Formats: sequence, C-alpha cells, structure tokens
Amino acid sequence: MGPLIQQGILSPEWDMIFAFIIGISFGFILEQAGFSTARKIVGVFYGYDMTVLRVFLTAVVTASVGLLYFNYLGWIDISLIYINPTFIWSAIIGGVLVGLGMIVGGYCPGTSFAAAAIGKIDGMVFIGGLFIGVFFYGETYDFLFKNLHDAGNLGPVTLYQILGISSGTLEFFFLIFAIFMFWMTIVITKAFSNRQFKY
Amino acid sequence: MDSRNTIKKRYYFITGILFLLGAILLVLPHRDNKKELSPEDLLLAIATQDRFYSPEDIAKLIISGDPSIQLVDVRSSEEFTAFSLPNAINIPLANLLDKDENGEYVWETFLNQDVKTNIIYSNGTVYANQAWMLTKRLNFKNNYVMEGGLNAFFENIMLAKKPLVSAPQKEIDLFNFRKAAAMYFGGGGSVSTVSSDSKPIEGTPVKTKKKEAKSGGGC
Amino acid sequence: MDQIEEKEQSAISKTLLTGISIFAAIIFLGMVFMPKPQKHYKITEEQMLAKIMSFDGVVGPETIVDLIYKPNAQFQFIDLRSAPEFLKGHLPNSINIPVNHIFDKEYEQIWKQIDKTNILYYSDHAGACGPWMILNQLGYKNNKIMLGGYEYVNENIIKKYSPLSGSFRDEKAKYDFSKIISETSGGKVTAPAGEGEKTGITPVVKKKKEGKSSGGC
Amino acid sequence: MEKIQEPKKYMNPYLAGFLLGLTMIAAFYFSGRGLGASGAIKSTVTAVVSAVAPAHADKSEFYASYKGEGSSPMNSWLVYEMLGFIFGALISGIIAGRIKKDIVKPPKITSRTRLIMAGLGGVAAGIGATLGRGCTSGAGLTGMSNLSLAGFISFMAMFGGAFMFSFFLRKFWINKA
Repeated sequence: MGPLIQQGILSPEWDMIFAFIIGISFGFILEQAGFSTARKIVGVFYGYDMTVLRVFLTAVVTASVGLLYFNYLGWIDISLIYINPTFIWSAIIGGVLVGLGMIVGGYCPGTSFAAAAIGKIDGMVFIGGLFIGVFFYGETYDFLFKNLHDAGNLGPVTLYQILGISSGTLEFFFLIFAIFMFWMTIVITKAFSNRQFKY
Repeated sequence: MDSRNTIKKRYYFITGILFLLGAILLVLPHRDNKKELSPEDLLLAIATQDRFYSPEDIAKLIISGDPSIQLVDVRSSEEFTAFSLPNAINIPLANLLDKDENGEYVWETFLNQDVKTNIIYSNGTVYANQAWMLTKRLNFKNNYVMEGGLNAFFENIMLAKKPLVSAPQKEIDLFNFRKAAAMYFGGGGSVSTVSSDSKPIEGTPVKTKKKEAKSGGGC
Repeated sequence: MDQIEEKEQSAISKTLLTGISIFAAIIFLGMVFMPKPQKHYKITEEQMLAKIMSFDGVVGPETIVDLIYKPNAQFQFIDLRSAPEFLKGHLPNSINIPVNHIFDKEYEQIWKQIDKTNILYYSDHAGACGPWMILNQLGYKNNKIMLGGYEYVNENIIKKYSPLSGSFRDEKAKYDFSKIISETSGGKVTAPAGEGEKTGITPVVKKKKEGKSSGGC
Repeated sequence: MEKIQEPKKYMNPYLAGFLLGLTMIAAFYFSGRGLGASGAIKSTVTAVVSAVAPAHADKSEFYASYKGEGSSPMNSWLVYEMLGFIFGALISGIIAGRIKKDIVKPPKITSRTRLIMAGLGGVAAGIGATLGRGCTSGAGLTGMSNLSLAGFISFMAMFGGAFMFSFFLRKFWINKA
C-alpha cells in the first residue's frame, strides 16, 4: 500500500495537500507540547525540564516501531521511504553547529517557527538568523563549505545495515535504550528541581 | 489527579507494551517488501499463453512503425551485432539482472515501464521465456515474448513457402503478407534481380540498424 | 511546586494509555490477520539466472531413450500437460501433473522427495521451462527438464530414432539471419564474412551431437 | 477566578510525542518521507536569491542544487509543510490562549542581549542545518525514525554539541539563587 504517492496510488498533486495537513498536525503538537518557548528547549541541557527529550524520544519510538511493523504487515514499503544520505563529517559538524545554535539562541529551526507563530519576538529573530545563516552558507558554499559538504559520503544507509544486524534487533536495543532514557529523565529532573538551577 | 499507585501501574503497563513490541521485532524476520510476484501468481501467469506474440504479429507491428513497441534482444552481444531486428536493444540474458552501485536493476528503466510494450526475443523461445520469467517474478510490467524466436520469425516470414494454388484463401493471404513482410525486412525479396555492380539499395538497413541498436544498448 | 509540575509532566495520562493500547492492538490484529503467502522463494532471481546460465538441469535424449526402454527407479517422468493430452499419449511411467496444479498439496511430496529425479516435460521444450524455474526458485532441486518436449521426443525418438535425434537445440540459430537479409535484399553480402560461409539459407542438418546437449533451463 | 486568565497547561510530553510519532507515520504513509523544517528555509533563500539576482543564483552550485527543474523552489513539500506548521502552531496558540507578544528570557538578561543571542544562534543553526542536511526535526527526528545512520549521528552531534556548549553558557541561562 503505502507510501501512497510513491506507489502511484494517489496523484502527485495530493502530495502538497498532505504536506499542509501533516504540517498543521506537526505545528499543533509542537506548540501544545510547549516547544514554543526557549525555556523548555534549554531546560534539557540544564536538567530542569526534560520535555523536549521525552517528546523527541517518544515520537521516535512510536514512529520507528510503527514503521517496522507496518513494513512487516505490508502497509508501508520501507524501501520506498526517503532515507537521508549519510555524510559523516558534515553531519557531525553541522549537528554540533545546530547544537550551538540551539543553546545560544534557545530554539532549533522547527521550534522557532512555533514560537514565532504565537508571537515570541526571540523566535522571530531566531528565524531571521536562520535565513542569514543559510544565505551566508549559500554565498560561501563554492569556496568554503563545498569540500566539507560532500566529505565522508556513505550514501543513504541505515544504522542496522552499518552494524550488520537486522532492523528488528536494532529496534529492540533502541527500545531498551529509550526506556532507560525515560527513566533517566525522571531521575535527572528530580535531582535538579531541588536546586534553584532555573530561571 | 490520579493517585501515585495508578500512575506507577501505567508506567509498568506501557513499559511492558514497549518491551513486548520490541521483543516481537527481535524475532520477526526482516521483510523486504520487494514487489515480487508470489509463486502462486507466477504460476498463474505462466499457465496462460498471454505472453506470446507470434512472429507475424511482431512483423506487422514493426512494419506499421508502431512507436509503442520495444524489441529486446536477449542473445549475446556477438549474435546481436551480427543480426538484430530493427531498433532492438540488446540485453544479454546473463546481464539481465545486473545492478548498479545503488542496487538498482540497470535495465529496469527499459523492462519495467508503462510507455512501451517490450517484446523479448532470442533465437528460440527458451531464453526469451526465461528472461520473461525473471522479469515477471520482479513484477516488471509490459513484457512479452516472441514465440519461436528468430528461428520461427525467419522460417515463417523470410523463408515463407508458397502454398499450393488449391490452398484456402486464408493461407494465401497469410503467404502474401509474409512475402510483403519479407520484402520489407529484406528489401527486394527473392524477386529482385541480382546485379553485381549495382550498389545495394536497401541492403543498408542492416548497418543502420546496428548503429541505432548500439546507442540504445549503451544507455 | 516544582515537584508537582514535574509529576504532571512525567505522568502517563489516560488518553495516552488508550492511544498506545489502540496502536498496539492494531499492530497485533494486523499480525493475526495478515495474509500469509503459502509459498516462499528460496533463491533469489540472481541465483536463478546463474543457474540458467550454467545450463544444467536438462536431460538429453540418450538418457531418455534408456529410461523409456528400461525404466530406472531413480527417475520418474512428470507430464505437465493437461489431462486430455496426457490420455492421448505419454511417456511410459509418467505422472500427470498439469502446470496449474503443481502447487497442489497432493503433489508436494513428489517435488520434495530426493529418491527419484523428476524429469519434467511439456508438449514443447519451453513449456516445461517455466514450471521448472518456479520449482527451482521454491527450492525444489530434484527436477530436470526433458530436452525438446514431448512432441519432439515422440517424433524423433519414439517413432523413429536416428543419430540426429539428439540435436534439438531451441536456442541455436537455425539460419544465418544477416545472410538471408542481405541475399533477399538483392545486393552484396553485407554480413560479416566467415560465419556466412558455413550456413546457408537452408536449415542446417549436419549438426552433430556436441557433447552435452544444451537447451537451456 | 484568576485561573481562567492563565494559559492552558502544556500537553503531557509522552502524549505529544506519541501523537508526533503518529504524524510521522502518516507522513511516511502518504508521502514516503518524514517531517522537516530547515529545508523550507533553504528553498525560500534560494527563491529569494534567484528572484533578486538570477545570474548569481545560476552560477552558484549550492542554489542550483535546491532549484527545482523548471518549477519554483518554493513549490516543494517542505515549504507546504512549514506553512501548515505555522498555521497549526497558531491554532494551538489560540486554543491554549498563549498568543502574546513576548520575549522569552532569563530574568537577569536584557531583552537586547537575548535578541542578539537569538539572532546569533539562528545564524549558527542555519549554517549547521544546511551543512548537516537537516535540522533537529529533519535529520534527527525523521532520521532516527527510519533508523538511518545520518539520523543517529546528527542526533548525537546536536544534543552532544548543545550539552557541551551549555556549560559555557550557564551564566547566561541560569541564575543560581
């Protein structure tokens, strides 16, 4: 059956309509979860609010378990799903830069839109910064970032292919890791909420 | 506010569900949803003779210049260079399932599309049929087989035997068609007078055919 | 106050509980009611292609003749044609399994067993090829194809055996195609020389048995 | 009675995560791809640059890679998704009564400093997201959901990096009582 567009069950025009609807759901949930404030996002790193990690991990667990089962049941063909190509060095350095932006600016790209949508000025400024950053990258790409951008290309691989185990095995260990992390979030918040480590 | 105890129970419950789902995944075989045809469907497909095109039908299609026909030659490249039908592409049977570095079938763009009808041929029926079986299992669309292959094609068309005068009209019509087809493919047919000094007028198709086919095969 | 907030945050609400339960239930129900294919391919199509290209799995006429006249407990003929055709005539000691019945439960043992080699035949050679390929891909290895098919064997071996009888080769080009083309085109011979000399327009009759018979499949 | 004025509480994080996961599955099911955010920014920047300076945009390899063949770079899945995203966040804000012109900042910091920091963070995140082929949602969330290697690397790099830098910025965000 799925993915419906790739399988040609629905015409490509529907793609944009689904994009909009899925976007609404995405934005609604992020805002409802409180991602529209920098407090929650920064809170993860100072241990007083683990909402982001909880939401993030729960979403990943749900989606990956669902995806694997739906693939097994023949509802979604996993081989037709777009998988990000892995470029090791750009992923690591880019990831660290995003992390830096997250802790300095208090948002990540997605959440800043949620913040801006409900009127947070800092969110809007963050978006402005994003545009400048991308523009800067685009302007300097040809002589500055080009080599780094394409370094360490492994192609669109999955973690279980790299580890040489089955997807189910990886998912099982990931679930155990996630359960451990959920427990950790409770422990950490308990430990830190006693001290006045917050604003 | 729920009591502490119920919340704890819910924790255990959800952890249990997660663990169960994970444990099932652990033992489930990874399923490649290759859009493969199941053995049962494959058997159904071979039980009918739908896949066969007779040489006459193919000759008709070639002569009418039907653009929706793509001939696929699964013989070796030497045989292909020596002779091939007009505008055929060469996919030697041994290379039929070759993959590129991304793990995609090299020939899939030819063998699995809904624009053109592929007619697979070889010298006989066997290779073409095998090629068809393999593509069918992969659920490639729009592939057919030339019945009897080039041998039958030549036997029936190029070397058509003249029926007796007493033969039914149908047979004579068929012969006339074959004769005309032979003239199309061969040029003058055996009627033409052979003069050694005159340059081959229609003999060139063999050469141009080769060229076109080469570029097609190189894709 | 913080403690209370945190408790609310980490608590699992009833809605979530219901949601996850429904999600898990859908998955479990899906697993239970999933249509399960009865048969599975045991080898990939690449392995099948390699098998085809290695040209084994064909039983040549010499063996067939032997088997017809002195039955051997190690082989059995499988007639894949329809029942009426089978009744009209078949090789001695054949079992009739029409093509569209090869997956029937009652015949499973025939494919599975390894005591006797099955020799498949159809009216023509190519007709047995498809079923043989399917059986092979399902992992049943103990099958071979009778070269030429029933009609050929009946004509050339049972009715009149001649030294040429083993020459059935479906994939051998019977003619020099390019030569025919150039000859009928009334011009000079444009075919590559050499090959063109050996064979003419007429069907080649001087084919000898060349070692192992090859017919594909 | 003052409680009515207060904005609604945030959703339970596990419930939100679960729903987000379902949204992700829906995205996989319909469009065969996950969620994302930064791709829309790249498309927008490309569109603006090619509108303002078409010759310049054609020269650059970077813009060329985001420019669709023939169609506008704005006509992409992620752009529509982000339009929906803003709309969805707005609806949620209205329902919860959280729409308010506001600056989220630690008490000791001036608004000016906070906004400068936000802008700088945006620039860093913009460069990082482009270099790393995705942001937290595009590379991290989606990438981990389909168990891609890039997703796990990005996730670790993002959260590890942020955690690393959080040590240097503790004075900014946290005021010890």
